[in-house]
Amino acid sequence: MRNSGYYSQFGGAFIPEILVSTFDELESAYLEARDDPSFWQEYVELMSTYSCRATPITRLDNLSDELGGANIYVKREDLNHTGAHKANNVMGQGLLTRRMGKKRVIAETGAGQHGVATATMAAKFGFDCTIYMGAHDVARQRPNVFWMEQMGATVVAVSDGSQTLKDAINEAFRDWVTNMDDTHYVLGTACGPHPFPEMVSWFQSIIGTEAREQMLERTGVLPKRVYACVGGGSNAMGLFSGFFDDDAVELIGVEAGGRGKGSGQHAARLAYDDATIGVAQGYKTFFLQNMDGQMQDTHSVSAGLDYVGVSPILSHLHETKRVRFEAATDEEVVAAMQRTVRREGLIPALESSHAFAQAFREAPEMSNEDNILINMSGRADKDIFTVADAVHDPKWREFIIDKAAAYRREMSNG
Amino acid sequence: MRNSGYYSQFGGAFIPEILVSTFDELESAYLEARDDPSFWQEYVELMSTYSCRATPITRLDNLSDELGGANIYVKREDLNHTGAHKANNVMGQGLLTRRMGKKRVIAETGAGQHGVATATMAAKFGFDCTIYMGAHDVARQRPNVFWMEQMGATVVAVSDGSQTLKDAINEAFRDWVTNMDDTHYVLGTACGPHPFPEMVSWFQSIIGTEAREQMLERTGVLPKRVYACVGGGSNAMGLFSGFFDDDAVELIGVEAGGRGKGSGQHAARLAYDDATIGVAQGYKTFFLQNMDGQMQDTHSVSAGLDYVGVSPILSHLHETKRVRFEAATDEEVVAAMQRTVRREGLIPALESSHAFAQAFREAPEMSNEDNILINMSGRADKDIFTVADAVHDPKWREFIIDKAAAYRREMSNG
Amino acid sequence: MAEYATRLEESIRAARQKKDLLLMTHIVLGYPDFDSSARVVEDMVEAGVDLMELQIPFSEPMADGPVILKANAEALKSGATVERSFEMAEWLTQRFDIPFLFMTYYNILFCQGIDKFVSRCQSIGIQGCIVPDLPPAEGQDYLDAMRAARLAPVHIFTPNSTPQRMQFLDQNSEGFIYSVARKGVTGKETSFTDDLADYLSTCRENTSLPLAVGFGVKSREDIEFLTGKADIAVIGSETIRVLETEGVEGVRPFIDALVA
Amino acid sequence: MAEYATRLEESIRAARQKKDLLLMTHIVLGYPDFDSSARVVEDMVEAGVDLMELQIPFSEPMADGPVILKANAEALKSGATVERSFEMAEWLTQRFDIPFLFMTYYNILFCQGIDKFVSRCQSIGIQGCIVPDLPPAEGQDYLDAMRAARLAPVHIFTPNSTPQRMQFLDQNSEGFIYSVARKGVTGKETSFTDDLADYLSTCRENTSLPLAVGFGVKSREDIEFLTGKADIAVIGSETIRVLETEGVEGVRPFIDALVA
Ligand SMILES: Cc1ncc(COP(=O)(O)O)c(C=O)c1O
Ligand SMILES: Cc1ncc(COP(=O)(O)O)c(C=O)c1O
Repeated sequence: MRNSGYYSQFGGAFIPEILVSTFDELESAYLEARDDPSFWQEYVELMSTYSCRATPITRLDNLSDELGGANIYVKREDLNHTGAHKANNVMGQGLLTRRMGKKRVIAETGAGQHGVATATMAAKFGFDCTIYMGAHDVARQRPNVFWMEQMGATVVAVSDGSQTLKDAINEAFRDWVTNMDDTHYVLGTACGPHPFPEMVSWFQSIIGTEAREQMLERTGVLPKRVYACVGGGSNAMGLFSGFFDDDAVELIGVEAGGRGKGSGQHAARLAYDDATIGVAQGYKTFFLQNMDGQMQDTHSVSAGLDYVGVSPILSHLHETKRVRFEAATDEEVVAAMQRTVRREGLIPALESSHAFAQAFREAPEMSNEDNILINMSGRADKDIFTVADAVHDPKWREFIIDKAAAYRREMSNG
Repeated sequence: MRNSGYYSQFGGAFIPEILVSTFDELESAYLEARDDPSFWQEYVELMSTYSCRATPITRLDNLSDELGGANIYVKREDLNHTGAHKANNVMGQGLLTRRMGKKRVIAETGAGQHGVATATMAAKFGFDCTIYMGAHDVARQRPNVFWMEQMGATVVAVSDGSQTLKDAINEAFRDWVTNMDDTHYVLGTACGPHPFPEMVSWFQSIIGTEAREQMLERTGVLPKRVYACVGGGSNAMGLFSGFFDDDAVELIGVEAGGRGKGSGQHAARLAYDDATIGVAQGYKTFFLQNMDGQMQDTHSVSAGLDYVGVSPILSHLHETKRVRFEAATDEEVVAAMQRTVRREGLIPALESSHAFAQAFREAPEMSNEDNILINMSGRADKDIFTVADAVHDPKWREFIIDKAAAYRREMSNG
Repeated sequence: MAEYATRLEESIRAARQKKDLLLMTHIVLGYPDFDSSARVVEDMVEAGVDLMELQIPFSEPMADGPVILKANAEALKSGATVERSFEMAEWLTQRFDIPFLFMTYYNILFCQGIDKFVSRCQSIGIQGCIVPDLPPAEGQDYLDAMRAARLAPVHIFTPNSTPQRMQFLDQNSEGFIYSVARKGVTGKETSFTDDLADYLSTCRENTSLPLAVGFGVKSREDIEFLTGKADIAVIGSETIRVLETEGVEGVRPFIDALVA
Repeated sequence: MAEYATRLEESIRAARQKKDLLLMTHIVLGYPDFDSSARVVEDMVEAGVDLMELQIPFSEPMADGPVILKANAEALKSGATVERSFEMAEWLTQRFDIPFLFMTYYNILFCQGIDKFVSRCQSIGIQGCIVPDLPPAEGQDYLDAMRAARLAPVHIFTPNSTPQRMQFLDQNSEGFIYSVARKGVTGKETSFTDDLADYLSTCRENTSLPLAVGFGVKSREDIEFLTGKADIAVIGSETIRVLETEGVEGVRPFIDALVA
C-alpha cells in the first residue's frame, strides 16, 4: 500500500503523526478546489487584478542577434507583484487558506522572496503571518526582512543548523505541529510532503499555460527548448507543465553549479552526480547528503537555489528523461545577468540568471528558425546587496560605508 | 504671434537659439508619429511585451472597508517594468529617437526612477546613454545609480545649484546644446519646452485610456474622483487625460506638502499660494521662486515630487478649475504608505503615496456607492534607503553599519 | 492490536507487574560525546529507569524542539555517525538489562537500507524503533522488516488522532503506543489537566498495547498525574536539559527525584 | 535689418571707424561682489574694451557653461538682486562712456514686468539686451517694449541656423547680431578654423547689423583670426576665469595682452 503523491519512487508524505489530519484536510481542500472550476477562475481573476497576469513574453532582440542562433524569448515572471513567480503560489494558497477558514499563515524563506510574497498575501487577506528565515539569510537579506515587517509579518531568525533555507523549513514545521488548527503553512516551492509538490506546481502551471499560448500566438510554433532555473522546482514545474504533452519541446532545468562540478560547493542535485535518494523535510527525492543520510552544506551565489533537495516531480522527470538537467556556475550566472542587463535592459534575479546562462550557451548552436523560451522567474533589483557584491562594485561599498558613518553620527548626536 | 504649445498663458518653448532647429525636428517627428496610427500601435505592442500593459486595476478591499466610504481602486503603474509609469514615457521617446535616427539619449533624473527607465530603454534600443543627476541625489539614491551603470549608462553627478533635479535638467540642456545632432534629450515629465509637455502627456495617456475602460468594465460606472500625485505632472496628465471629457469625474492632483503650508519647505506649486508665474527650464508655469524670479529650494520626503515647476498643462487646468489641487505633508504621506503596505500588501512609492493620502482623507466622506481611483505611479521597494529612514527603522541602521564594517574588514584584509 | 509477540511488550508487561508506572528516558547518542552518553545511561539505569530511547542523530530533526535539535546538531558536529551509534547501542544492550529502542528519522533507515537497518537492530539487541516522520502508510517495507525480525515498531497517538486513526496506528504497532500529551514539538510545556486525562482514556480505549505518555513530562507531579492513566512516562527533553545545565552528574539526582 | 535706429548700433559703427575689431567683455553683476564688479569694469574700460555685457544673475542659467554658471550662483549667494544690479548698472553707465548691455534670462524680465524692465533699462542708460532663452517667437512683448524704448534686442546666430532663420532673427534684432562660434554652452574650447570662417561669412550675408562673435574667444590669435570677419569679438567666460584664478588685478593685464 502506497500513499498518493508519488511520482515513480519520489514524493510521499513523511510527516509527524500530529500533522496527519492537517494534511488530510489540506489534501481534500486542494482536491475540492481543483475540482471546482470557480476556484481557478477566482485565482486567475485575483492574479490579473492584484498582480499583472498574464505576464508578457519578451523577445531578446539584441542578444538573439548577438548570439546568432535561436530566437530567444523570455517569460516575464519578474513583472509579478513582489517581483517573482512566488506570487502565483502564495496567492493560490491564500485563497485555499481562506477556504479552509484559517486565520494565520507561516512560511519559510531563503532569499526572502517567498517571505515577502507570503507577507504580502497575508496583508491582502488579513491573515496573521510569521516568516521563518535562517539567521544567516536574515543578516544577508535585510531589505526583504524590512518589507516583511512593514507588511506586518513577524520574521523569526532561525539560528539552528546551517541557518539557511532548510532550517527555516524545519522550523516552520515545528510551528505548524503546534498551531495547525488555525494555521496554514504556505510552503514556497514544489517540495515537501504531498500535496505540496503537486499543489504548488498546479498554482504555478499558470505560467506554462499562458506561455504556450503566447508562444504560439507570437511565433506560430512551439519553442524548441524551454529553460527554467531549479531551486525547489516551482518555477520550472510551472513553466514546463505547459509543455509536458508536447514531446518535441525539450525541457531544461538549470541548477546552481556554484563553484563547479567536483567542488563540493554547489546545489546541483540532478545535473551533477553528488546527490542520492533520501527522505527529509517530509518527502523523498534526491538530496545532497552524506552516506549516513545527513544533509550537506550547499552553495550558490543565489540564495533561492541554495537548497539540499529538489521537487520529487522533477526527480521523476529526471529519471524518465523528460527533463534534461544542467548546472550553471556562479561565475557564468553573474556574467549572464550582467549581459542581459546591459544588452536588454532586463534585470533577471540571480536565480533566473541560471536559466539565461544555459540558454546563452545553447542558443548559438541552434538554427535561427528555432525559438527558445527562458523563464525569468524574478527580478534582481531587490537583491541589490547580493548583486553589488557579486559584481564587486566599489562605489556601492563606498556608499554603504558613508551611509553607516552618517547613521553613527546621527546616533551619537541624537 | 504666439508659438504653439500654449495652454492658456502657460507653456511655450523658451529655448536657446542653438536648439531651435532641434526642437523643430522633434516637433515634426512627434506630430508625424501622432498622425501615424502604426506608431501608436507599435508603442502599445512594445509596452505590452516589454512591460506589462495593460497594467491592472486593484480594488483596496481592506481599506475600502476600514475607511468606510467610497470603494477605492488603484491603477497599478508600479507593475511596469522598472517599477513606475516613467517606463511609458521613455519607451515612447525611445521609439521616436529611433525614428529620428539618433544614437544617443540623455536624461535628467531626481529620484533616479526616470534615470533607470531611460538607461533601460537605451540598453534595449542600443543607444548610448548619459544620465544627469544632482550630486545630492547621487549620494541619496545609490541603488538607482548602480542599476543605471549596470545598464551601461554614464551617470554624471551635477554639483551645481541645489544639486537636485532642476540642476540636472539644466545640465542635460547644456549637453544637448552641444550634441543635438546625434542626441535626443528624453525629458522625464510633462514639463520643459514644447513639445515635451504635450508629448510626454501623450505617451502617458495610455494610463488613462486603459483606466477608464477598466473602471467601466469593472464597476459599470466612471469613478467619481481620480487622484494622482504631481511632480512634473506626467503621471497625473496620463491618468487624467482618460477622463477630460467626463465632466462628472473630478480630477485631483496631489502635490508635496513637505513640512506643511507656510513652512516654506514644500513643493506645492498649485495647492498652496507660494508659487508665482515665471519662465524657467524652457517653459512658462507656476514656479516656487522669489520676487526677482530666482528659484527657491523646495522640500519633499519624495525626491520625485521635489521640483520647483509643474506641467504648464496642469497650471492651465488649475486656472480653469478642471483639476483640483491638494497637498499632502511628509508625515501624512509616510502614514498612508505604511497603511497601504500593511493592509493591502501594496508598496506605493512615496511619490504615489501622496495620492493615497489625499484619497484616504476624502473617501470616508463619500458614499459607498461611489468609486474612486488612485494612480499608483510607482513602487517604493527601490527606495528602501529613503523609506527605511522615513519610518526610522533601527534594524536597518544596524544592518547598514554591520555591512559597512564587513566591507572595511574585507578592504583592510584584501 | 498486537499481531505478533515482541520481547519489548513482554518486558513492559512484566515490569508493570512490579510498578504502577514505568519510566522511559531519552538520550541523543553521541551528545555531548559517546563517553558521556554511556555514563548517562549507566546513571539512569542505576536510578531505576525502566526502558530507554536512543536517538540516532539526524541533521533535520523536524519533529524535535530546540533542546533535542541542538543535541542532534552537536552530536553530529562532534563526529557522531550511524556506525558509531550502532556500536554504542550494542555496547549498551549487552551491558544493561533493560529494553532499548532506537528513535531516529526515516532517512537514517532509508540510507542504510531498511532491511539491513532492522536486522542490525535485531542482532545488537535493540527491541523497537520510533520513527516520527514515518507514518504507517509510508512505512510498509519497514513494518514488514520489523515483523520479520520480531521487533516493535512504535507509533504515536496525538490529541489530533481520531479513534479510527488510533485503531489504524494500533494495528501497525507493536511494543507500546507512544502517546504525545499535546500538540507541538518535544521540549515545551504541557498542562496536565482533565483534558489530558480524557485524551488518555480515549487512547486507552483504542489500543490494547501498553501506553507511554511523552512530551513535557518533567516533575514528580507529572508522574503522579500519569499513574493509573498510562503504563510508561517518557522523559525526553528534560533529561537533556539537565545534562546541558548540570552536566552528567546532574542526571542521577534528577531521575532519583522523579522516581523517589 | 534695422527697423529703427539705436544708439547701440550708432556707437558701434562709430567705433568701427577707428578700429578693425571691437572688444566686448562680459561680467556677472555682483560676482564675486558688487565692489569687485565695479573695479573690473573700470579696469576693462581703461584697457580699451569697447562695449560690455552685464549679466544679471539668475538661478537657472541654462545656456551658460560651468564658469559663468558658478559666477551666477555665487553672486546670488552673496546677495545679488535685480534691484542692486540695476543700481550698479546705472552707476556704470553714468561713469563710463561705452555702451552697456544687459544679458540675463527671460524670467528676470518677466518677473519685473517686461515694460517696467525695459523702461528702467532705458532710464539708466542700458542700450540693449541679450536674453538667450527668449526666441523672437516667444518675445513679442519684449520686442515691442524694446522698440518703444529704442533699445536694441540682440539675438543670436548659431552654426545650426539656416539662412532663413538668420534672416528672421535679423528682422527681430537691433544693435548687433551675436554670433556664437560653435554649438554648446559658454566657456568651452572653440576651433578657429576655415569652417568657422565659412560660417561667419554666412552670418554676414544674412544680416546688415554689426556682427559680434563669441563663445571661446580668449587669445590674441583668436582676435587676429576674427579681424576682418566680424565687428566685435566677445570675451565671455575667459574674463571670469581670469578673475577667478588671478583676482581683480589679473583682468587688466589679460585685456591688455589681447588688444596690444
Ligand atoms: C526569483 C526566484 N527564482 C527561482 C527561485 C527558486 O525556486 P523554485 O525552484 O521553486 O522556482 C527562487 C526562490 O527563492 C526565486 O526567488
Ligand atoms: C513613482 C513616481 N511617481 C511620480 C513621480 C512624479 O513625476 P510626475 O509628476 O511626472 O508623474 C515620480 C518622479 O520621479 C516617480 O518616480
